[in-house]
Amino acid sequence: MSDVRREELLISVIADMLQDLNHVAVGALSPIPGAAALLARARSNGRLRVSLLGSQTHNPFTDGGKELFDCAAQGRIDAFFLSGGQIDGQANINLVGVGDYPSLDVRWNGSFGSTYLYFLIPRVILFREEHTPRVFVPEVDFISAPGVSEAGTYRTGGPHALVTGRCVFSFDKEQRRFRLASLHEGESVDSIREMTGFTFDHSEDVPATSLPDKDSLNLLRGRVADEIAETYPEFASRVFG
Amino acid sequence: MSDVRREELLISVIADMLQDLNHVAVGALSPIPGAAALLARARSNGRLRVSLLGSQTHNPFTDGGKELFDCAAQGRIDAFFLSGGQIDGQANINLVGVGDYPSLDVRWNGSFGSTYLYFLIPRVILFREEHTPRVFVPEVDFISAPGVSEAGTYRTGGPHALVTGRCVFSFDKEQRRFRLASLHEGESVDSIREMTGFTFDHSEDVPATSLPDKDSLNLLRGRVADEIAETYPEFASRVFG
Amino acid sequence: MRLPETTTPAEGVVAGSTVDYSPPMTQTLTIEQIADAIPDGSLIAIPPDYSGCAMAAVRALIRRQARDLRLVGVPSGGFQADMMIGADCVQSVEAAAMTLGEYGAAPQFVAAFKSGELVMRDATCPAIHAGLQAAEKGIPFLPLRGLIGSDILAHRPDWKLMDNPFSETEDKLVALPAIRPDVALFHAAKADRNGNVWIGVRRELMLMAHAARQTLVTVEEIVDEDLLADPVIAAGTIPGLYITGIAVAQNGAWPVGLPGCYPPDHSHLADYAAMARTEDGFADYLQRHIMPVPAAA
Amino acid sequence: MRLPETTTPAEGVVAGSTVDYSPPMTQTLTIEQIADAIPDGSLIAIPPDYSGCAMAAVRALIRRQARDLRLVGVPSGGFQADMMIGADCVQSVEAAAMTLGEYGAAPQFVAAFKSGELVMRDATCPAIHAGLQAAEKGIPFLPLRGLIGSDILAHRPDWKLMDNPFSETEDKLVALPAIRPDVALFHAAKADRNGNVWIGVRRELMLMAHAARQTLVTVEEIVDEDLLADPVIAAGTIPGLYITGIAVAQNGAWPVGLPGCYPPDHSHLADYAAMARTEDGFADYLQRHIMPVPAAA
Repeated sequence: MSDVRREELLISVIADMLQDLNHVAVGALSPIPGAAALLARARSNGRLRVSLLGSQTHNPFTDGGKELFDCAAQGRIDAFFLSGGQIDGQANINLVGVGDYPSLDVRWNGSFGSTYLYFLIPRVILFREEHTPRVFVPEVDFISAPGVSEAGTYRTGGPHALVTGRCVFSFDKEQRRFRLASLHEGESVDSIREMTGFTFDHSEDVPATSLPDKDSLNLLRGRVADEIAETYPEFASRVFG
Repeated sequence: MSDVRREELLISVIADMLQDLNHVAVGALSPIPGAAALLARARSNGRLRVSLLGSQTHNPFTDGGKELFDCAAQGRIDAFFLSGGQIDGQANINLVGVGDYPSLDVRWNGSFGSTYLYFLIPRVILFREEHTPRVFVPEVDFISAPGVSEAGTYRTGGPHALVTGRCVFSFDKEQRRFRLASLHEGESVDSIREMTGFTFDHSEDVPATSLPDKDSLNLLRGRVADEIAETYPEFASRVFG
Repeated sequence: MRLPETTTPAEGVVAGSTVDYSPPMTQTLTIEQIADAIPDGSLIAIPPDYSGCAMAAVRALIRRQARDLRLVGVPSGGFQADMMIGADCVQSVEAAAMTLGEYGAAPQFVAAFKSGELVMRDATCPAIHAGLQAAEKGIPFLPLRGLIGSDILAHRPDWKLMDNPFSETEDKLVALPAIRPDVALFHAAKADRNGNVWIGVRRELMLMAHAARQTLVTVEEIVDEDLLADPVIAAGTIPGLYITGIAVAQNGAWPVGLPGCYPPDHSHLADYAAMARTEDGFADYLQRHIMPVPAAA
Repeated sequence: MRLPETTTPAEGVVAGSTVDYSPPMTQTLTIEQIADAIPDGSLIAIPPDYSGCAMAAVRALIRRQARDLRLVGVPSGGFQADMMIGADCVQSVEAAAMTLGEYGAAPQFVAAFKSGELVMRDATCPAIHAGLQAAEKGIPFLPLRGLIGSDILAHRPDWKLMDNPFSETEDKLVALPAIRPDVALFHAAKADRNGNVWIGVRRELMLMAHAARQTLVTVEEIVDEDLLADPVIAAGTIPGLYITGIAVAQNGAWPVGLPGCYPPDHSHLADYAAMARTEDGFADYLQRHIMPVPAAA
């Protein structure tokens, strides 16, 4: 794997989760999910639409700040990305801070649209590169958006997977638990358990995270690198040179 | 009055009701109210805004069909015009038809925005040139929009006056009745009573409807005639030559 | 890696909620394909005569003998609705009014209404807009002021009086249910190869597209440049995301005209208004102006 | 003839309803007059850093020592909010987030939040938009999906759970009360002499203007042509009807930049983010970049 960069692996893993979809939206300041969406588009034979917020050329919205949210509520967005300063084992995410709200010990930026989009976009992919017990906690201090809802709550969307710098989890909505789906190079079930504050399911034999194939790597380093550079020039030059 | 046309009188009467306002809107197919609003604007020293629906140059709306209604609900429209196939003594208006709905004897176009705007625009001027008992009825067959509402109903607007081809009524919201305010040339309280299906109040001495003064006539036949011709060319050429 | 779907449908979904808007890429169609893409019984949102009417597509719908269409006038219906009603394509109309404007009453509508063949759901303009906005926002209803005490409200059992949850004293509003058209159908000046459609200030067309499951558009032309690339043009453009299919129809809004492009054909409209007053006259209009298949563009 | 007003206020008006939006003609102001037109304690809607921020007017507000402002970030707050918070102008913030974007946390916000001096009403983007849309429609609230089960909702006693009146089974929605700003404040590329302001695709600025009682705008230039006369330009224009006052401020969005006109001043923004991390650093920034009155344009 020495010739595949960590970022390229993450992009490839996420892109694989976006096949067969019609429309993926990506929030601001999200270069890896953005590149993953563009890679999935490059492989989709023109099927996939990608909306990158903050992009001049990949942002299709013309009805102001509300349009992304209305579009999600209309069911027109198949996948989106969220993250969290804390994420717990029920896929609750916390973007507000550490401690007892409102007298927090640490204050983060805030929840943005997560409190809404998590409910309405069928395939929300949680992405957080830092995989440590301070991020992946048993229970978040503040629920910016809940991972699961009580029966009877209108909810057409929710968590699909959690991609980290160490592994990939899928999320089982019935069990309300993460399940270890694959391990990045150098990781084991034990190493993941040690760095994860919540408990999770896993099979006896957890596969390694697939590396991007040659065609994908070529697309990624060529067309996708060019496309993502429009929105994230520093990221593109650092990763793709 | 031989040198003042009937249309000019009506325009002048209505324009007098629009002084001191900030914003008057006028619906489609309303040349006389439109000309009245433009005359009031010409006399307002640049204070009055006029929005003519259906006009290319006097229609300021850029947010689609809903904007007029939102604008009214925001309280940004001071005066508007409505009419009715029937209008009764409580200022209820009927734009739907004659008979028992839905099996009507006569079907008219429909209520358009009246069911909403009548509640939300402070000074709604009812304008109907035909002044006969079939128009001004004791009770409308269908209430497209009610003239008055029960206490507790949110209502910031309603009827201000009724201008006809024979006279002007003011509307008393407390009494829920029209009051004869002035008589056009050739009319008397008796002639109005004969042609009006609803009862109304009047003083012993009802004044004649004021004719436009010379300045107003000049403005009307000059600047206003030119302005209204943009939206109503046939009307302008017929009335102003 | 493709993860398995752990649950289908998603846990917690309220039964009956439909989420079927997910947009495939915009298709380029012919006028006849536009008509074929609108099944009998569809709820169709159409603009008023002064906005952008897909008259050529309406004629194709009549030629394919569409039936049981449920029209929503946004907010009123005009020539296109009257023609479809006269040609027996229409089961119901929801609109704030039905009118030919300066040409008077809509005669085929009035005839169908009085015969009882047509279900008319009389509304008021802002209620139609509010219903579409509710669909645009993915909410079941929007509350609105006004309306209370009218016979419009009295004859709409599908509209509900509700209490303002923020008022300590009694304060009623009317809750208007979302209007989710199966199809929004309109005509515009131009589209591009990504399915973006320029509509300028005619934002009711954008609202219709946001609210509808499918949006079918006819345009004067399809241009090569990306309409979203120029920020001035983009401001009046519906993204292709919302557009299901586009057909080129030059002069496609004839005879009602397209604001900014060409005016109404006044003498033709006056002819229609006169002919449509009788069954024979309307049949004659149909044979002369609607049934002949136009030459391909 | 002027008829007497028969009743004041109108019969049937619910007590407490305020209708004070009726628009006088747009005034041309200076930056300092814009600041003077915003009273202490005002509820001010401001756009995010990537939309159109009236930075020059914000500096004037700080210079006039505005106090107790209640900010609404539409939907988040950035540099302008952080500067006003640091300069003690702000009593509360309602926003989906407070952030300097790629420059990290908003340090003066974080300090004021942790000290308890600042009231933070944590929200989520669509709830802010919905509150403004409720004001735009003149309704007391808008219902919204999502939110249920979040601690955002749990800490917003002003948001109410309500039943969907159209559902036979239990179906809860969240009712968001209307947000009616006293002032919407933003910067745009151009205005005309009738008070029309071109904002292109930045429709959240139009929503702010529709929702607010007063809208104060700074622009790069005032042009002679009527922005509503050209249908292409008109599609991205807020009518003067909604605009209370306009001041020319060339480079008025500096340092956050104005999309389509000039980029962010990255090194200045990085300097601010670093300096604002300490009280001394922020005081230094204030003295160097905010307190000096700019030369008149």
